[in-house]
Amino acid sequence: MKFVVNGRQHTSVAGPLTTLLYVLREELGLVGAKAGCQHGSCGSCTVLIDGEPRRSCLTVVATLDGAEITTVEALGDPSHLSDVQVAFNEHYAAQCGFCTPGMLLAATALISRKGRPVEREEVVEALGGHYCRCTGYVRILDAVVAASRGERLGTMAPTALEIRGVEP
Amino acid sequence: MLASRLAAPEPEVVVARSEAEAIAVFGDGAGITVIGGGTIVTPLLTHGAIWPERVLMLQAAGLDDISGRDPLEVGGAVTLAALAEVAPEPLAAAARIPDYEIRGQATVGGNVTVGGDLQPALIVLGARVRSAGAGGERLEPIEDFIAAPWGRLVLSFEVPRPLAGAFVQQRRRHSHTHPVITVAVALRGDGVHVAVGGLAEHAPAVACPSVERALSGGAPPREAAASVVEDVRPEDDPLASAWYRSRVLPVLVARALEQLEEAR
Amino acid sequence: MAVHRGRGIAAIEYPTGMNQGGDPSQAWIKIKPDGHVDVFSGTVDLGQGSKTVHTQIAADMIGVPHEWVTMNNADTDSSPVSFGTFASRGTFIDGNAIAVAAYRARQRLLELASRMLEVDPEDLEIAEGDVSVRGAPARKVGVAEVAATASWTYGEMIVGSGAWMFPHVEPDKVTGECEPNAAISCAACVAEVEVDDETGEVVVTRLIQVYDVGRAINPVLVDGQIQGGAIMGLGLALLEESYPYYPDIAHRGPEFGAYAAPAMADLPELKNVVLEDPDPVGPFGAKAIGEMANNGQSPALIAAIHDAVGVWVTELPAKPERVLRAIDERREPRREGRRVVFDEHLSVATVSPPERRPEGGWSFPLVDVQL
Amino acid sequence: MKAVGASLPRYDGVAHVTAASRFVDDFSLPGMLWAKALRSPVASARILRLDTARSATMPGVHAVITHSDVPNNVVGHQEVWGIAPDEPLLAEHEVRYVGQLIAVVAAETEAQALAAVQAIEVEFEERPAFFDMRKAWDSDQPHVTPDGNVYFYYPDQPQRQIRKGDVAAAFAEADVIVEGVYRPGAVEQAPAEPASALSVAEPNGRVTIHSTSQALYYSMDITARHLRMPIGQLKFVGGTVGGGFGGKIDTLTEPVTAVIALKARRPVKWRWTREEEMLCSSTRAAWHVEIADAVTRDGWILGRRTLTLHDAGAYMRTSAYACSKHTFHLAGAYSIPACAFNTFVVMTNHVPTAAMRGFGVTSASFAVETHMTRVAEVLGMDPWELRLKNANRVGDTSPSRVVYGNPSTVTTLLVAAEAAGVKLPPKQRAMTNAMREGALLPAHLVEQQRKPETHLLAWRDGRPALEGGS
Repeated sequence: MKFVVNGRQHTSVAGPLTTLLYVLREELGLVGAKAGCQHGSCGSCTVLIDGEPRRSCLTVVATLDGAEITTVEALGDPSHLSDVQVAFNEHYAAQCGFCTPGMLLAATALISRKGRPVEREEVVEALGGHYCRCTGYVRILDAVVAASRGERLGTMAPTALEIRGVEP
Repeated sequence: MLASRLAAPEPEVVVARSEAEAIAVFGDGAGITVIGGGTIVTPLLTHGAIWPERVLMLQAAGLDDISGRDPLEVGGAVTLAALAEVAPEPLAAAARIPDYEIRGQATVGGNVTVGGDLQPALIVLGARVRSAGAGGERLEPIEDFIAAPWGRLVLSFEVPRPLAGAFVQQRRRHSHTHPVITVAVALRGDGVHVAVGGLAEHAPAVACPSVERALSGGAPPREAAASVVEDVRPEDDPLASAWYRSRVLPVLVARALEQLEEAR
Repeated sequence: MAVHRGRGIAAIEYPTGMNQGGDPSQAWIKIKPDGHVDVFSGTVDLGQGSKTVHTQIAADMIGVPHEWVTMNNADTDSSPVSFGTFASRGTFIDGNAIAVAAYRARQRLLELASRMLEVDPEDLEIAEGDVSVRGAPARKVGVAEVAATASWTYGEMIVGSGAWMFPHVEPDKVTGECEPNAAISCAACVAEVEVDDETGEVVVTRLIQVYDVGRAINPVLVDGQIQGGAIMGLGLALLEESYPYYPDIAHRGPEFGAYAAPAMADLPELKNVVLEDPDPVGPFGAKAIGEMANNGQSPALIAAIHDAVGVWVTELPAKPERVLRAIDERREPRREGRRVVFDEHLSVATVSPPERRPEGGWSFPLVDVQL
Repeated sequence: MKAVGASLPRYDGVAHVTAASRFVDDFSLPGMLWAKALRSPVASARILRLDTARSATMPGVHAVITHSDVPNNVVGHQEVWGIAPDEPLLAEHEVRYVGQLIAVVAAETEAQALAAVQAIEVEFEERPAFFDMRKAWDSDQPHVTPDGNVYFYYPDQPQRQIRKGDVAAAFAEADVIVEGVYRPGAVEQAPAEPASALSVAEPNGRVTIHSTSQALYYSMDITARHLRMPIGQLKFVGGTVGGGFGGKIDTLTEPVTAVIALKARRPVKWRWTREEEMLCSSTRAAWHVEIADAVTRDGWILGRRTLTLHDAGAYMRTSAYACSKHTFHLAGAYSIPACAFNTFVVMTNHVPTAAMRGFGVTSASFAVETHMTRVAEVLGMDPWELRLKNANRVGDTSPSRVVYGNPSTVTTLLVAAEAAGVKLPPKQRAMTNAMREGALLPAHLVEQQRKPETHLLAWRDGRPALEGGS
């Protein structure tokens, strides 16, 4: 089976029912997509297939003939981060970082699909199936909205947290 | 190492290129596993819950067409996302099946076969299912099909357009949890139709003749909805108990009927 | 349909570290010839941000820019003992161990700088990567230069090591006396809900949370713990259950489709406030935040549900069917003289009355109120 | 710029957003095998027969291990605190919960390992199981352990307890006695990353273990006990973990992969499925807490009695410690001069329960705070007022006699009220945590007061205490 991964042709030797997640991680060494549940119910394995976010754990090789696949590894590197990566970093949207790759790709697809700044409700609608146990989702929402506006603060985003000193 | 991912003999995988090929490969359904969108079967393969001998893949079988208006003709491998774009209420509820990524991949055929959220909507719309399998092709009412879906290959649905429709669902807000209860109602030429799903894990949806009778007898929605308990036999599952389902169903049916009132 | 609004409150407290002490953490620090600082600690970063917090502590303790500090916690051959990243001890106990190690590295830096500047170490200070003479800031030498001189001229390696723990205390068998000496953090939570009295569904509309963390070493990371803890607390209060028919083991949910962990759609409005009332023992005054962040929501939410629809749901989670059952049953407490007895149907006394137990055998000493 | 107090970027922020952060599952080694486990399908049974012969000859299989392959099979998670080992790594003659590990296969692919697990032959004789912890002493209930269903902290005293002040007098004096029952349920830690380990038997006799543990040294200690190796022969690699919340203190994947890697002489990776995480890994315990408060009409809590049962599941893990911690915190944020608390660790045929965020105190906070709101309701008193009045002040003592040096319950409550837009009366708004006096120091609170002392380990002159405090 032949398909394109991050711009490069790949010929998979895996069996037709092998999941794309497996091919990415074990055959190509692209370990950004994570095996969080392998039931399609956490989103940590989400990648882009022909520009659309899809669970790589639910997608078998036999359906990928000629497909173009984008993984987190192609979004940007540390010196050239994408808008979404910048926003996730500046907004502290990653805590443990395990769900982050799937969130980044789903957010990238949402923003490109809408082609305009998105509302929080739209983020919930698009990313609501992605599971995160650490953040309470607050900063993920912040980051996606900021990225959709093309914001690059160049500094860490301020927190809404109110801090009060107490006189000893 | 990679080539032999499956320890059992590699299943024979056929990617059907036409409806006819899919029907031929499916045969009487014995020993064959069908992958439409893959959202249901792939985890079963991954976790060793099934070890199929033969697998039929539908992505290139031409079963993803939507055509017509009344009735709407919906191919068995149409995705939930595509269906949501064109379907009338209550079938437009496909848009509320989570999440975006799953809707883009999961198919109507798969959803209906495993007791998914679309069953009640298709029942109240009087949809018919065209399927293949032992005894050849047949066209049958959705209720007959979902009573025994196994061994059948879903080819398409015929969905008559209602005068009005509404849909009420109770689900936990986690995007992936299965719905606790799904209620669909539709006004057709012959009156109001009511069906409920989510009575238990993978349990088929059922029509609610008691409610329909009460409505046609002139009962107000709340009163008619109360008789829904005569039409259902809910069970316990991880999401809700039989008690809760019975207790809350009249409320949800009433709410759906009230929405229908507003929609007409 | 009627949706009722309600509000509830809770005040909680939480200790830092293992409550009986005896849980050491160790750290060691080396300073490279360019003045950069390598911190070695056995702490695991689970996402809470210990790598970040610990570099901040080391940077300020030594007096170098935090960008100069690397964090090394990758394996047990290079990193010393950390009892573990649990018990809300990462910032406090591992942080103190790192502060001790950093202090000692700093002392050695000062001693070497004193030889270079010919000034008593007590008269030197370090800030922003420079060692300077107190009161005469122009007389200074860079930490990098001191470190280079140590390596290339004195043939010395600048290191500091440290360990920290609360000593172990065994509770008294009878009285339970046990002073673990752990810093106590306090917090208050206000929860606001909407309850559908026909379905029992509860929507959390707002959580207001106030935590005294002593000192927020990295405020955004503290906020991250509070945000994540809020949703986890919401989950355990209203949504999640490993055993839907507890104590029966039937119908356990094997994946997220059948186990309702909170999702993005569950997120209420959050208002978080942090108070900084420094702890005398914690690093730079810090107390714990990690665990207590999910303790206040459940009692506040249950009180809010009561405020909204007048019923008590004291078995968690307060899933729709428990709320609806409570509304249907409208149980009143038994009132007998001075006693007001709630939830009698749940008590051990009801479920396991004395006649079920062997004569002369053990029993649970019930809440046996002598009147 | 000072680093402390600044919202500096995450140390691993860029690594996380570029997926450069490496979790255990992201490491692979040449020749690496995959592990899969046979687990118990029943809650309680004797194992009559266990035969791995056919499984061991399946394609791709390099090793199958059962309890007899583990050098020291039965270990406890609290041995460092002197609690007897009770948990077999792999089941021996019996299983005590659904999902208990029985045997593990290492094969070249996950699918081969799965197939080989399905080829293991095992025969059970099911026994009645015990689930309702309230019935632990009932004569008609089966026993989970040979010693019964209740753990004994001391040979003659099963419970962890607090006895403080004159409880009988407090209840005799009370105007009202309010009783209630609180039952927080079991939940999953459910970190995004499943528990995983990758073990490598090194040529020099050491074992390298890539671990998702939250506590590398703690897990290394437990693994060393199973392997009967000094910890110096082990090297744990980790430190970057995809969430834990307490669940990754449990140490199972590490010793299992180490044993099987030593047997197969190949690196072995074991990544739990989500189903294993949900059904077989430890949960937060379910608790049963009964509280009776002796209160006065004007809202003073004179005394409190409690009974707590903790559902430990089938093995001890960290339950005894959790129950001690729970007991110390049953007065909540309040000063209660007379306390009688009894907490029992009850063994059941549920999955073993272990740590989760809030360990032992989450249940206490829920029970105590819900009860406080009820007491306020019974008294017809404002719940803010009841809390502010009884809240700990400087010099108040906890049930375990910790003297509060600077408790901030009053402050946090007042700020919370303000932030929530709740207008409290001026008298309450003026409250502080200063030592009790006047109306806030009624006779019943006098004796429990102590003068707080400077802590031995306090920071001095901007530096931490350099020596331990004992």
